[in-house]
Amino acid sequence: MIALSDYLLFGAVLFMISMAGIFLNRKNVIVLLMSIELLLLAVNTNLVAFSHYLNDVTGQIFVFFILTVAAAEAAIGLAIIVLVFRNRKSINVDDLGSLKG
Amino acid sequence: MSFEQFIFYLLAAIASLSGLLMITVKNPVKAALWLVLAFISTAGLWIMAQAEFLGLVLILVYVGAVMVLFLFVVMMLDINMAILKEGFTRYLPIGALAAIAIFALMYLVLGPNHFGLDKVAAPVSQAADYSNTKAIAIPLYTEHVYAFILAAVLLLVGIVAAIALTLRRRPNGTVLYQDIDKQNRTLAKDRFVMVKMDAVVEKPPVITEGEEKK
Amino acid sequence: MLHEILTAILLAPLVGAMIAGLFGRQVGRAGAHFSTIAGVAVSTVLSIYVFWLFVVQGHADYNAALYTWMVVDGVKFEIGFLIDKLSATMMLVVTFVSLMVHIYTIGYMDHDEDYDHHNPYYQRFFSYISLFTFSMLSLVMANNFLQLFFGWEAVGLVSYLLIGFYMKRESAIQANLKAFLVNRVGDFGFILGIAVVYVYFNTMDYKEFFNQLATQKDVMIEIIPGVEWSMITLMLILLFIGAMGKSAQMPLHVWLPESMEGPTPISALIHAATMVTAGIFMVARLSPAYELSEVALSVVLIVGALTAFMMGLLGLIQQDIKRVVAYSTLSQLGYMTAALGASAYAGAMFHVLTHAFFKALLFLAAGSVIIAMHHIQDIRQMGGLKKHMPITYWAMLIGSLALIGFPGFSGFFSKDSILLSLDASERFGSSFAYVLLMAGVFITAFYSFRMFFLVFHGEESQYVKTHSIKESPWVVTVPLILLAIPSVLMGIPLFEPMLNGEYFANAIVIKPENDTMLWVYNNYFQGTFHLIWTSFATLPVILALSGVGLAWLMYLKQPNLPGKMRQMCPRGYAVLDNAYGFDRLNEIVFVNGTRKLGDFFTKWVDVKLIDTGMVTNTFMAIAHSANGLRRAQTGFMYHYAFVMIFGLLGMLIWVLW
Amino acid sequence: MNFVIPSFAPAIPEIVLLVLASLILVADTFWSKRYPNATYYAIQATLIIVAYLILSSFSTERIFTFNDSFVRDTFADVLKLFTLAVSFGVFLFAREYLLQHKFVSGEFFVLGLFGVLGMFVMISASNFITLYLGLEIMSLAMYAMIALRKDDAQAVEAGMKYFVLGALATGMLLYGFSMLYGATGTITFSTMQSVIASGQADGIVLAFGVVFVVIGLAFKMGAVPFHMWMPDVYHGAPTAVTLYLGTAPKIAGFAIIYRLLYEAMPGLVADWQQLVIMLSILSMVIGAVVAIAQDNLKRMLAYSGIGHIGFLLLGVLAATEDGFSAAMFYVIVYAITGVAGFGIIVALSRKGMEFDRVADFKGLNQKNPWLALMMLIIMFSMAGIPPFIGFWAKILVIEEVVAAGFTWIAVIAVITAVVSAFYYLRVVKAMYFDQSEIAGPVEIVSPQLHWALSFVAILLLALGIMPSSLINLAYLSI
Amino acid sequence: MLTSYPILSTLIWLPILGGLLVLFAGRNNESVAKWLSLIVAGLTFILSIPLITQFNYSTAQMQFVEQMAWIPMFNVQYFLGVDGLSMPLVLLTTFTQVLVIASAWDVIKERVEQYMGAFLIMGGIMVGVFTALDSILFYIFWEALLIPMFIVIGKWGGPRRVYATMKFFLYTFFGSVFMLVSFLYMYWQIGSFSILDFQNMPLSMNAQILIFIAFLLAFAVKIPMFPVHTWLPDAHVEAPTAGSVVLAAIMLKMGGYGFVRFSLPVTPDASMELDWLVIALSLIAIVYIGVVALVQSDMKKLVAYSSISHMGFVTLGMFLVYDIMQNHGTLAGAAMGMEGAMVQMVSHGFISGAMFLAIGVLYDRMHTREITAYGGVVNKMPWFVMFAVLFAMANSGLPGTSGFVGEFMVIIASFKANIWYGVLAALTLIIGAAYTLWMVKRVFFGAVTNEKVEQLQDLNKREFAIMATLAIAVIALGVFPGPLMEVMHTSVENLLVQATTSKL
Repeated sequence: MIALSDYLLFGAVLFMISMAGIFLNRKNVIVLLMSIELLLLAVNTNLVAFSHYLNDVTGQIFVFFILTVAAAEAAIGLAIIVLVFRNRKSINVDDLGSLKG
Repeated sequence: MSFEQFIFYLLAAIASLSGLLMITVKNPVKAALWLVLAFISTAGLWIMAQAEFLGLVLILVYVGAVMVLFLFVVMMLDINMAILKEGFTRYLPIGALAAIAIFALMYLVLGPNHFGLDKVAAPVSQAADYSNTKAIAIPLYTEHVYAFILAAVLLLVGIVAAIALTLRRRPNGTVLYQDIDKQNRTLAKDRFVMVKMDAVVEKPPVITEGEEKK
Repeated sequence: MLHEILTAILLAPLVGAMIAGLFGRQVGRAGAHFSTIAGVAVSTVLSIYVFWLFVVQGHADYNAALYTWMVVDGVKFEIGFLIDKLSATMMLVVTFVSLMVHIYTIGYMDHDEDYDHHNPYYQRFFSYISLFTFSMLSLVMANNFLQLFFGWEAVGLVSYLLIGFYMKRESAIQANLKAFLVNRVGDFGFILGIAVVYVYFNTMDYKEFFNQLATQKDVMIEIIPGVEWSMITLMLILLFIGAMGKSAQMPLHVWLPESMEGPTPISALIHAATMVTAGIFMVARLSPAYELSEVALSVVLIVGALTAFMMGLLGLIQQDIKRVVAYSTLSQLGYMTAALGASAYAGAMFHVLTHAFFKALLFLAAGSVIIAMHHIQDIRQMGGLKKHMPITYWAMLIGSLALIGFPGFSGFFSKDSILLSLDASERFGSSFAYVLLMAGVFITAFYSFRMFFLVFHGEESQYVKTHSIKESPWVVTVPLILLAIPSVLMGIPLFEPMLNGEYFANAIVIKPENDTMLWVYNNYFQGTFHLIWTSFATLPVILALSGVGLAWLMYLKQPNLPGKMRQMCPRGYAVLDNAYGFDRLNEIVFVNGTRKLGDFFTKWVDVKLIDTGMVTNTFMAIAHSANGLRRAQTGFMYHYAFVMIFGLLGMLIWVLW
Repeated sequence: MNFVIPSFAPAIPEIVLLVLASLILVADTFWSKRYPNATYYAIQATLIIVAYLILSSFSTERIFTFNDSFVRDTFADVLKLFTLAVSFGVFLFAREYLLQHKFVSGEFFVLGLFGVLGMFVMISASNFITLYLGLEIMSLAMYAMIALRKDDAQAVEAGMKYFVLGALATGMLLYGFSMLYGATGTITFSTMQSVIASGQADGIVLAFGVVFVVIGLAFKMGAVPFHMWMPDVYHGAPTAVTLYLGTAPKIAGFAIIYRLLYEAMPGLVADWQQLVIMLSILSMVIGAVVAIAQDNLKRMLAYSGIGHIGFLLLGVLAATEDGFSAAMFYVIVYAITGVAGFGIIVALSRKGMEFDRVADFKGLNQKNPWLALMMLIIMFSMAGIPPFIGFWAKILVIEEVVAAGFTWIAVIAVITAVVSAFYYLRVVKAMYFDQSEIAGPVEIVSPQLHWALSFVAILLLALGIMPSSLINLAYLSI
Repeated sequence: MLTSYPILSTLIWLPILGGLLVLFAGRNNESVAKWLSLIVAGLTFILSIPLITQFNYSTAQMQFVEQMAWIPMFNVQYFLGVDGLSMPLVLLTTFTQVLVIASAWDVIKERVEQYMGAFLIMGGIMVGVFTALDSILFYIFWEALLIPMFIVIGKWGGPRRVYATMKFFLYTFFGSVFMLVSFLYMYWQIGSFSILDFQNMPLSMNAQILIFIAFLLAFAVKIPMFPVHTWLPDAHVEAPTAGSVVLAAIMLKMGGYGFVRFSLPVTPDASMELDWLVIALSLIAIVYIGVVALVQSDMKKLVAYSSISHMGFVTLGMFLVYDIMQNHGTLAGAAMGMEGAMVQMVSHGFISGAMFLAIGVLYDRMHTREITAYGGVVNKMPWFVMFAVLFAMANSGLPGTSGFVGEFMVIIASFKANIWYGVLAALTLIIGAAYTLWMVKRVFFGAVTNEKVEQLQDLNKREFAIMATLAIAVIALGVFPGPLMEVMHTSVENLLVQATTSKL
């Protein structure tokens, strides 16, 4: 039998990887966004697991919406990245430091 | 270890490993692909948790749409990989430390002492004719109809935003745009302009076109 | 009716002062001096009436309030009058001398050419001296401590203005500042004395105060933990500190010689009649209290004697005609104070009285000389003036004789009564004082006649020869004459009643066992004229005459003797020349010390410690941390993300711990 | 299935708003060339219509519909009305800016209007899903608006920062939601409240979830240490967008704080109160201190906004009904003041001149005393100096903190108020004591805007003198 | 008994609205601004006179009370009233207002309407501070005053005006916010912001001590006491003349007023516990600040320090009550200190105002305040010097001037409390005279030192009128302070009872 904790810990691992990803890929915005997708995956896994163990479908519906939103978000995010690239010919985060202080 | 468990741990391991690879590989294209693998194996895990619909959706929507979009953008942009990976390891120790610390804390809460089998019993498996899709669909269209509409609105906003952001209006003249409003309002009499010319008597007769197409 | 008269006496000079002061330009010179003189004359005439009423007729003491200044905590602070023989006498002295000075001023100030015509300095001067008269009257007529202090400070103010009358002259404005500040040191004690009165007697009124003395006399207070003092003694000493300031007792005498910067009439007014005697008057007024404290009286006695002797010595070497007179004043004030200390209040007041006339006479005569010398005051530039200004000469001679106590002159009686009572006194320090005062008699005679001879006798100096020296106009000489008369005569009728205590009757209260004057009266007195005749064989007169003789020897017979003596004893001369170094001491310790302290406080405490240390540094700390934190905002997205992640981590730890 | 069709009536304002927004979106495509102002007027008309609808159906009842995913109560109505009012002001000011800067306007207004819809959804949210969707609608609109000026590198940079960090924060928020769902088995606030109250849920898991939720909320409001985006975004975004970002969304943000913390999790006070205390103190301190070092007014206002959020959280951390009322009052005042504060920058900016440096305000009193006076009122109101309304906002939250027994926090709060007074004074100083560096007159081009600005600034004063009705409103609606 | 119109509200709002009117009406017309301001100020003063004529001397209750709900939700009221402690200060304010307007007549050239308007608004606000009986209302007036003053110093001030005005603002703001927290704390306890309720509420010792310290911070900064006084010299030096006058004559009084209205009656036990602190600081102010004043080279700074020193008497007088109680077992004598402090406030209002006006007269002509730049002014400006010396004498506490009354009362009362207090306080007789008269000597007397002085003109009619008015006030109060005391007696007695009744 698979315990709920197994799912949750899997989610935690994903969460951890996503955090580590932010630290490692600090310069590459696209991979940064992917890390965030990983974070959402962790969330969704949690929700699915809870939904399963609570025997309550609401969690899955929540996941459904999250997936929807994440897709829209990704679209906008990528649009912004394209804009950044057009403006600076780079998506290196180090080049995006004109606003500070 | 039961088969179920074996599959679970296998998928979890694949997902975790591909997640790790995703954050460590140099090439964003490869990263995206590793992420796809992570998604797919996670989808498997979801299905194991009897969320078949979502598992499929994850693959369809995420792998099929979102990740393709990612790949599309990555490839469209001419990215200098070397620079992006510079100083890769600079924050590795601190990043790893922070990540592990967070995980440790999560383990305290999410680990077996709170969510072990003895605390939360595994649910009874659903009958074979159980339709996860239907189970989701009914509340989605009844209980959560408001949210459903909102999701639609959100997508609309997403569309508007994405278009507004990426649509480039080039300086006048280089590109011709459709002006729908104008096209709709066009009347027949506007299509032709009659230009009246006085007959020129003294000059030798020349054949002239009296009309000019707009 | 009496109330109205007293009010009129008090206010008439004030009205005059205001007319002259505020409307000086409009009323002109004549208007100014007429209005002020009229005011003072009214006061004088009425004072004479009051004097007659109280001293001659023996009217009962008059104690009434003019108005209530304020009432706090059930304690009334009033402005009012206490008229008895003491104050009636003082009023007469004050108004009379003041009137003389007013008249004299017309002549004296007329020649003052320091100021241009547009500047109504003349009116201003009259305004000041009238105001001074007012202040002094309010002091003298007061029936309570508060008003006493009012008058006390008001005369201080006017003397400040008068000493600094020549406002352009640096030395004058230095002197008036000094005078005021030194007086303030005295007032510091005085106000604390008043505070004691307030705290333990809960009244400001003299009469009530006297009434309560009996019940409060044994109160002890703890000043520093463990040390108990008699409250009465403390109060009296504090009050006496005030008197020391005003009456220029050592070590608060330093202002008086310098106050000679003012025009001469001021010197007369301040030094002779009035301001400086305020302290003496105050102690006499409070005789019922002083009688209760042997300690306080001893202090008074010793301070007085020291002043009398040491200031007299300084008179020996002065070259400025007014300074000589000034030091003699200091010395005489010492006599009066010493007399107070010996419980011879009447003697002190007697000397105040006689001294007022003859010292005013001396000052005005000196002023007359100064006018004649065109404002030269150095006696070495004078000489042989006798023939040029006979009236002044005689006035000065009379004044000097009175001063040294030549038998028959007024000063003789007053000084003799002091010396006799000191001799009779058994108070701690009285024999010491007696010796000093005896020496003082000799010294007084010496310096008085030193000046007299140098000015009027001997060879005419270069200046006198080359300039025409004329006798002063009538406005100057008439006051001289009018003052000379009482200087000679007034001792004779007053001596006996003073000595036996009849004169002041119940205005001055003395414990029977302390009443040295009465003791002298009972044991020695055989009639006034008898005293005059026999006095030539007594020690004081012999000392006085030998002082005159020595002066004659040194300054007329052997004019080079003083120089030799100076060379023989340079150190002694230097001590005297520096006036015992009081000025240096004050300059170094108090003036510079305070200034340095102030600089230190400003620079180190206010600016460095508080302003920079606390205020600016706090601000800078905030500004620095602002810049530091600002740098944390690097502009790099991943840093922001890191901060968020660490925030998450921190919060998780915080909650799960 | 016995499914009862839910009542749509309570949601009519949202529905109308959505319909009109969609119509305008379509219409804009057609008329934007011929009637350049049409979209603007349509948007403003929409706001007015919606406001009218809310007012006409105003009731003090608490109505749930759509199976408890939507709630309408006085709190919601009042906040929605203020959202509308503030947005009205925002669009009013923004239009002039857009005209001056030749900025595409249609998308701005439409996205702005959708953003308002998102706020409405947030304000009326009654379960995690609607709350999340509302938040995302608003956020997506805002991400796009920031980067809408595509050729402006700074704006795009700001947009990207906001987007990435915002997505991260949303992820954390969702993680928290998942935990809470797991612990309580419900996503509906009212049910959650009773589950927590019954004590069936695992306390540690709840606390764990609360941390993530609080982080998500803190990010949206801009509380330290989740504030880092705020200065950069405020600074980089076109001023008209900054104006939008800095005002109405805060109202909605406060609404979800209230819904989540007070309606859903009152039982977890012990957990979130401590977190909010930390956030609040850090925000007040950092906001006050770092603003001192700023030369750019927008940036300075961003930091000042962080400080304001710290103050707002004072009311939250009191964790009482009155505390939330005070915070509600604070957020309303903050939004109004923000309209004025950013509005004056917007109003003064023109082609080639953003007018967003403190130095630009030098000598304003010489050139235009009236404007200087208005700015003075705005600054002192933000600083919380009486008799302006900002004072009441501060005093109420501090009072609630004191009443909750945290006098020491009140002391910290007032000290930071003093520190922050310094940078507001710097602006006043520049206006009144320095010499102008700008040649030519400084004026607001459009008289309409001039009056609007004057109106808002004087409102700050008038409300400061007569704050009673607004206070009543805030206290009676919770 | 009372007037038919709300007199206190009139006194507050008339000048404020008048000030706003001046801001607009006088924008392009200086003389309109000036005359309008003068009329408003004069009218305010005239309207404030009924406060005396209709004052009921026999009660410690608040009079001329106006009370209405303002923010019912928090029980904040628009609650005004005066008693014997505040009435003189109100009159002082309205009186000073007229002089201040008149003093700026020809002096201010730039943005006259703003200047005049700011002062009128300040006038109304200051009346508000002295009459407010609701603590929030009080606080609002208290803080609101900073705004116009900030502008006035910063705009029309001297070379370091920005530094000075920032310091002034932040310093005083810092002090007062803690007061606000204590108000809120007390409100939480009793649900009312009324000062009168605060005075009657019970409070634990710890609470009292904290509240007392909060109050102390607020009032000590305002009054100001050592060591939080350093803003004052800077503010004074840089402020324009009228600003200095208002600052010294009235704003400092707000601190003193705060002590009697709040500290003593609201936290009597803490006051008793910590009276040594206030007394020590007061004595330091009297002596230490006096010595510091002595060496100042700037006239205004000197007078500013002397103000601090004089305000030391105010605080000293107020906190003597406990020592007197302890050492003598009765309240007798405490009223002396308290009333002395109050009189000192009023008197200092006249004197310091006059001193600053006098310095302003010189500054207008010479544009410097350095003492060394002057000398022999008397030769050119005899009338002016007459007044100046009078004020200087009053400043050094000469009997017959108002300066004496308060000092005298406080000194004898402090002597009653503790001999050494009295001794230290009495040192002011010497120090005060030293710094004042030394300055007088260097500035006014002596020979004319330079050409600039040579060209000085004596007072014009306007200046003369201002000076004469103040001179009359100074002398009248010095010669006959009784009426002023009458006003206070009942209230002071009441205050003393409050201050000595334990609230534990």
